[in-house]
Amino acid sequence: MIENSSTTPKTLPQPNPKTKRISMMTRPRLILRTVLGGLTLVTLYSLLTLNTANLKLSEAFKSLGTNLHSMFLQPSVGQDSWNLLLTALTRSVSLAMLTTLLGALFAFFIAVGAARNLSPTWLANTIKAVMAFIRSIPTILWVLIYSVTMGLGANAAVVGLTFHSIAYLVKAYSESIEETSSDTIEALKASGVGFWPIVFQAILPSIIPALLSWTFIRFEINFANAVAVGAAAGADDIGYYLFMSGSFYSNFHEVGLIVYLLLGVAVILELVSMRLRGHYLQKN
Amino acid sequence: ASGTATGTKSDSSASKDKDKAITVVFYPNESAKSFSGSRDALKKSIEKATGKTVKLQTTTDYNVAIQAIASGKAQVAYMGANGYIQANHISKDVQPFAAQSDAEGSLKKATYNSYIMVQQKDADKYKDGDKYSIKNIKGKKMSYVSNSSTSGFLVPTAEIKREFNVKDEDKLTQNGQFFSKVLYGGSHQGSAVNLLKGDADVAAFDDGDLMPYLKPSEGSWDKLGSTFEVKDDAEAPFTDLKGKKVVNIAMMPVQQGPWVYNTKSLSKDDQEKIAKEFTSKEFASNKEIFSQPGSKAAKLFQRKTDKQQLIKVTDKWYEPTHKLVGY
Amino acid sequence: MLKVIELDKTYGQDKHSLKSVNFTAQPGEVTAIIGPSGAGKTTILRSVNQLIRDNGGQILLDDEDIRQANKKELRKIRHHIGMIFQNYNLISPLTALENVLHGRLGAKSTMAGMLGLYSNAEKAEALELLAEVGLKDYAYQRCDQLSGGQQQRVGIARALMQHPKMILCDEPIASLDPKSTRTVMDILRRLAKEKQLIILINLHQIDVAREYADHIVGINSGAIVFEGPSQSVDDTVLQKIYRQADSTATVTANEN
Amino acid sequence: MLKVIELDKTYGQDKHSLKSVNFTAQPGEVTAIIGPSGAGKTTILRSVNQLIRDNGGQILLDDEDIRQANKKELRKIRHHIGMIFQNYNLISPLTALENVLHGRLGAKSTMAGMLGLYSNAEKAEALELLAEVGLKDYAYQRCDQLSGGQQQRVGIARALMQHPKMILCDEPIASLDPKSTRTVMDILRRLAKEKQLIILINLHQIDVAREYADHIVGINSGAIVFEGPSQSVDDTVLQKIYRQADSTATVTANEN
Amino acid sequence: MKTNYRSPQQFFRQRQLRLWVVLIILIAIYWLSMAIVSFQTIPSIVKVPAGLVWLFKNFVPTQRSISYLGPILYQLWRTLLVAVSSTICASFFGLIFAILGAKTTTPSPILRVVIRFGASLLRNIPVVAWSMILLFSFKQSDFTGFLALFFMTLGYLTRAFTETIEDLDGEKLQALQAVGANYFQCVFCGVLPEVASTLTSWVLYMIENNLRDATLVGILTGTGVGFLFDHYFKSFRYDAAGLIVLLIAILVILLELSSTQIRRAIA
Ligand SMILES: Nc1ncnc2c1ncn2[C@@H]1O[C@H](COP(=O)(O)OP(=O)(O)OP(=O)(O)O)[C@@H](O)[C@H]1O
Ligand SMILES: Nc1ncnc2c1ncn2[C@@H]1O[C@H](COP(=O)(O)OP(=O)(O)OP(=O)(O)O)[C@@H](O)[C@H]1O
Ligand SMILES: [Mg+2]
Ligand SMILES: [Mg+2]
Repeated sequence: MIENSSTTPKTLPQPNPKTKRISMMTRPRLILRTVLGGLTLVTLYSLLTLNTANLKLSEAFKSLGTNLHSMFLQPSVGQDSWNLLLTALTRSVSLAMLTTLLGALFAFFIAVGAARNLSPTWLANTIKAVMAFIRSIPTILWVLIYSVTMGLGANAAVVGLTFHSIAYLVKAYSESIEETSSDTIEALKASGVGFWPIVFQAILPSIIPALLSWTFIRFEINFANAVAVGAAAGADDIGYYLFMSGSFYSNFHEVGLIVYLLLGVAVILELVSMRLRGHYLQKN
Repeated sequence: ASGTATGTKSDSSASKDKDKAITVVFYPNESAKSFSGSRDALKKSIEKATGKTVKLQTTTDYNVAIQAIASGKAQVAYMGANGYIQANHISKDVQPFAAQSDAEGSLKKATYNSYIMVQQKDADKYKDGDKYSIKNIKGKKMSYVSNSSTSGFLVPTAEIKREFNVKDEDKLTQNGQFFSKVLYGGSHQGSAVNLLKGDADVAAFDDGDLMPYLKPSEGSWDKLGSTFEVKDDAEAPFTDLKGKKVVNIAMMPVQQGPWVYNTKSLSKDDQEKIAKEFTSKEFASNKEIFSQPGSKAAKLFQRKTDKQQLIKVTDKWYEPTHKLVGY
Repeated sequence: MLKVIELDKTYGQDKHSLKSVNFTAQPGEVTAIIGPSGAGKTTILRSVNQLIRDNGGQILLDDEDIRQANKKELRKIRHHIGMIFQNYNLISPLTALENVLHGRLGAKSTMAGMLGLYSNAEKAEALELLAEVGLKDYAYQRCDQLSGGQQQRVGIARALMQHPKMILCDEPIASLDPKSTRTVMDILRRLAKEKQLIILINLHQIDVAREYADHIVGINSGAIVFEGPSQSVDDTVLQKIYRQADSTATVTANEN
Repeated sequence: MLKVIELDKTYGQDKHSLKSVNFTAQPGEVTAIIGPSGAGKTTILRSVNQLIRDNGGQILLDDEDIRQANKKELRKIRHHIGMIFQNYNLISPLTALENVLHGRLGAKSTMAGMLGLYSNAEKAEALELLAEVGLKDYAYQRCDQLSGGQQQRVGIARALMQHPKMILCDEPIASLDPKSTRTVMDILRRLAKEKQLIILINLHQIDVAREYADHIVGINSGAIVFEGPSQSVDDTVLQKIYRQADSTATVTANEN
Repeated sequence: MKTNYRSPQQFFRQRQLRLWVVLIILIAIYWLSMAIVSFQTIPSIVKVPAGLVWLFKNFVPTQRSISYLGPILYQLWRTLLVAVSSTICASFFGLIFAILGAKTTTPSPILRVVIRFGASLLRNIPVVAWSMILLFSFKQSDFTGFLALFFMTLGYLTRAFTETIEDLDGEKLQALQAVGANYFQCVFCGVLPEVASTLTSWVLYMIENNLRDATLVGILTGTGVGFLFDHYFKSFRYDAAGLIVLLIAILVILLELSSTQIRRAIA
């Protein structure tokens, strides 16, 4: 029923339109559908076998309502003070800044090595595999490692978090680099320009909007990570208060307030990123 | 000769460390919460005692805290009993020097309570004669706090292991082995909520964390078989659970967590100075660190009587917890 | 003088794209390579500055064989060969001026190149070249805001900035409208004469080739089938060059 | 018959792009609109099928004013107007066949269209149309694997699939090489004759316009400056149409 | 942009000035952040290799850890299932939101703002808050883990899909409009086929991502390889924890490889 068409048109069935059913399936389409279908099947299977702990949905949603209510409609500073929380928030933002800036700096140079249109395939593949490996080591482990080797504190937090930042950005940056047209690169190569000048004079200006966009996404993730595990390294940031009010006091009101603070930062971030992106894109 | 040579060498590098700031690490276990006021006062008094600058470090990760004190990157720490045993296991340099005394100012009852509780309506099922026991909890749904908690995990599992003579702790933590289902509440409150909502049949948690939400309606916090009721003014997540009752079918004393130092990275001199300062009467009357009798202000330590204070302890005193952990 | 001798190129195992190609291009002249699609025009051009490595032969630029150059020498040689592309291949977010200055990058140290440090003299020269191609007023415009013809002229200025001995053009007017086509071809012809450059240019438009080129090389299926002055290109020659299924139609069409 | 009467269009506040445009296009004829860049050629074409809303005038297709149609009627009318673009605008990951079938979307229910349910007859017709434009063997090829000329022919087949009364072409050959240009223009001319379509086509290439169009409309700065049979387009007319800074050069150049 | 400069010198001076301003701002931000959290750049970077050594010393799987392989593999499988199903469900809703929220295809600009804001909200609620919101209401189960991953993934995919759709050439949609197709037809016959391969690679990436996030979510679910990791980690069985990390890494790399293959096959 399904007729595959390979890229050589000669092998195509000669359609006899009036009698035979005309199929429009092609090989890539078939693969795409197989993949999606397979994933859907896996999804169905896992949804059906999902352990729901005899959940009564009506009850669950009712309790969800109460919890959300006390979290988001009655936020309060709890046992901590505004002063304390805001200072801690600043520390979290600073952590995210540091990890993002460091990550972006290192990632750019590594990404040049990981881009297929600039580097030999073996190097690009090796770097990509190493980065995938780094990404699969949980952040908390990185933080542990560095709080043991250099003591608790911001140093450990920043270094621990920067690993994932680099690994993620290398993937993103190198894909952006791979998207720059090879013709443009070739144009400079043809006039005898060396490797690094090409990277800085040709590739960098062309991909700045993409870099900006990725870096801001990562900033957002870094901020979330700083909150989630920065406190574990003893960076004494807002994550500590979130952890305390959440895991130790189950104080929904304070958690609500902290979530509001975090969302506030996220919104500001999104606005800044939209402005900057707009600034660059409008010139196109 | 070479041994002494390396010895002096490591000594000199260690002494260089010793001149530097003293790092104090807090892991927020059941007994040490986030009281920045108390922490600052602590810092001041250590600085006063040693004449050195003190750096306070908080961490939310159990492993990080233990590795920090065990590796000597931190010199002083306040930990739960279980955490201390782990740190001591990794490095014998970690030694306890002070813990909170009982109301009499002694170590005799320097404990708080960990419970195994069930809902009141099911309580009869757990009666062995006219006394409550945990004999019937096998095959039930169990809720712990988290697997790093002393009172919400270590002590209850030890009790169960003893009662049922189970060797492998992993049996108690996996679904469908000893228990039909194992839950983790994430916090003491969470574990209690698991029980109150009926998601778990049996739950473990401690007294201090539930006091704001539960009140003994029969018996008291110190009596086995007491009944506890959710207070009328209980906050979320207990708001929907008002009036529900639970019964403790087992009550285990948990040793107060110790203050420890790393004897390698903290000079003898400083060790003595800090220990002396902490166990002094003046220290216990510091209003920033101890909430004074009758006062409601939340501080790092609660003081029920004037006699209560920090008191000197050694590794030996933690023998019972050593036994529980198995090393 | 550029002399290509017995140049051979096979893609992959046995796809013969160039077979013993021989031709010459003189300074001061525009040499056009014409031929049907897939004949090997692009392949020749890219072999000349070794963007693709050929399989044998000689490419003599002023009697020096480009093919013998090592990597560093090659960069130096390339610096003296300008190249102009069908799709301009400018760095679009940069200004025309900066793109022209890119022509100097090959002559700079890595560091200066990376940071884009140009001397005042270079900047002045770039402006002058832009004026020369009629883009004085557009020097500070982003390249993606220029029309195709303007972009192509920036490309020419960039090539000139290299102080080239030779300029290679791969279908430089394919994406241009008739007006821009004339402007660009006029400039190229003028430059060849004025600066005594070797200009080698791939073209599809036979009429343009006949009007602007001094010397024409015809290629079909990787082999040179004609070489001579543009006046001598007549219908028989064209039929030989475009000898293919419906080549006659194409050729006569362009004769209108 | 398409009759455009007093069509007006201003972009933004006062940028007058079309000023009282009047012209007619007959079925069975190719009508070419020529004029310098920015004259308003694209604006006219897009107004005709109301992809942009004009500011006044009438557009009568078979005496029915397209401008009066409501949204639903407009969809119906558009369904009978094919459009061909400079950049083809095919859905690139889809096969040629599917892109051609898109021509039927306007005639289908939302649901059937969404799910791409086409009858066998439609599929057979699409294949036939592909054969008609010489792409029989490429029906199952992804569009981005086709050459420019081939893609443009898919675009034509898509337009034909609409059973159009009229086909609008916005510089359909600008990105094509000479050979593909001829193929595409030949097909368009043949279709106009055979199916009695109105073919309205924006062109930059004057020679192509003169060769293929029956009727020529010249536009400059938003105003029609010439309308008449293609034979009557001579140098004076062209100078009028391309009246601008250096238009004379351009025009005579194309006269060679 | 100003297009008239008196001389190239002036132009380049302005260029350089802008570059310097940006650089100085970045450096200032960096210094300020360093001061706020008291971070020391050089001493920290110097210690990076020491940390890697520590990692390999402590977390290399040992003979003993092999005995845990059985439960680990089983939980890894469960986690993969949750990662896949949450991603697929999230991508289904994410696609709908993205179509409604992308500049080129949105039916109303207000909806666009609402969706953008909503997605940002989902992305930025911290894990601890998710765990509180969900754990107390939905109990500890696979389903809760599924929900947490679902919401976080939904936030990311909505954003990613929106940007992909916005990058699409608007003229192609006009071509379908010109044919007389209506909104839904334009979306299904035009937008979706065009973005399918990009979206697929995003979906595959998010599966990989969710697999890694399982460590966080494991605490919510009380099952899965993430929980097991937490368990071994907290009971100081680093070799077993290391084995889990290794297995996850292998799975992630396999996923990335097959993702590349699939992308190439459907491109
Ligand atoms: N990278 C490549 N790999 C394999 N074969 C190639 C490659 N590049 C070109 N070819 C083949 O080499 C031959 C010559 O190609 P070339 O691009 O030089 O032709 P051309 O004359 O420039 O054509 P056009 O006018 O279409 O640009 C063609 O048959 C082409 O298919
Ligand atoms: N969206 C728009 N907004 C404002 N002005 C526009 C817009 N589109 C076109 N114009 C202006 O309207 C005029 C006519 O443009 P149009 O695109 O119709 O010209 P054209 O004849 O098609 O030119 P070309 O040959 O370059 O395609 C031009 O001056 C152009 O700048
Ligand atoms: Mg070519
Ligand atoms: Mg136009």
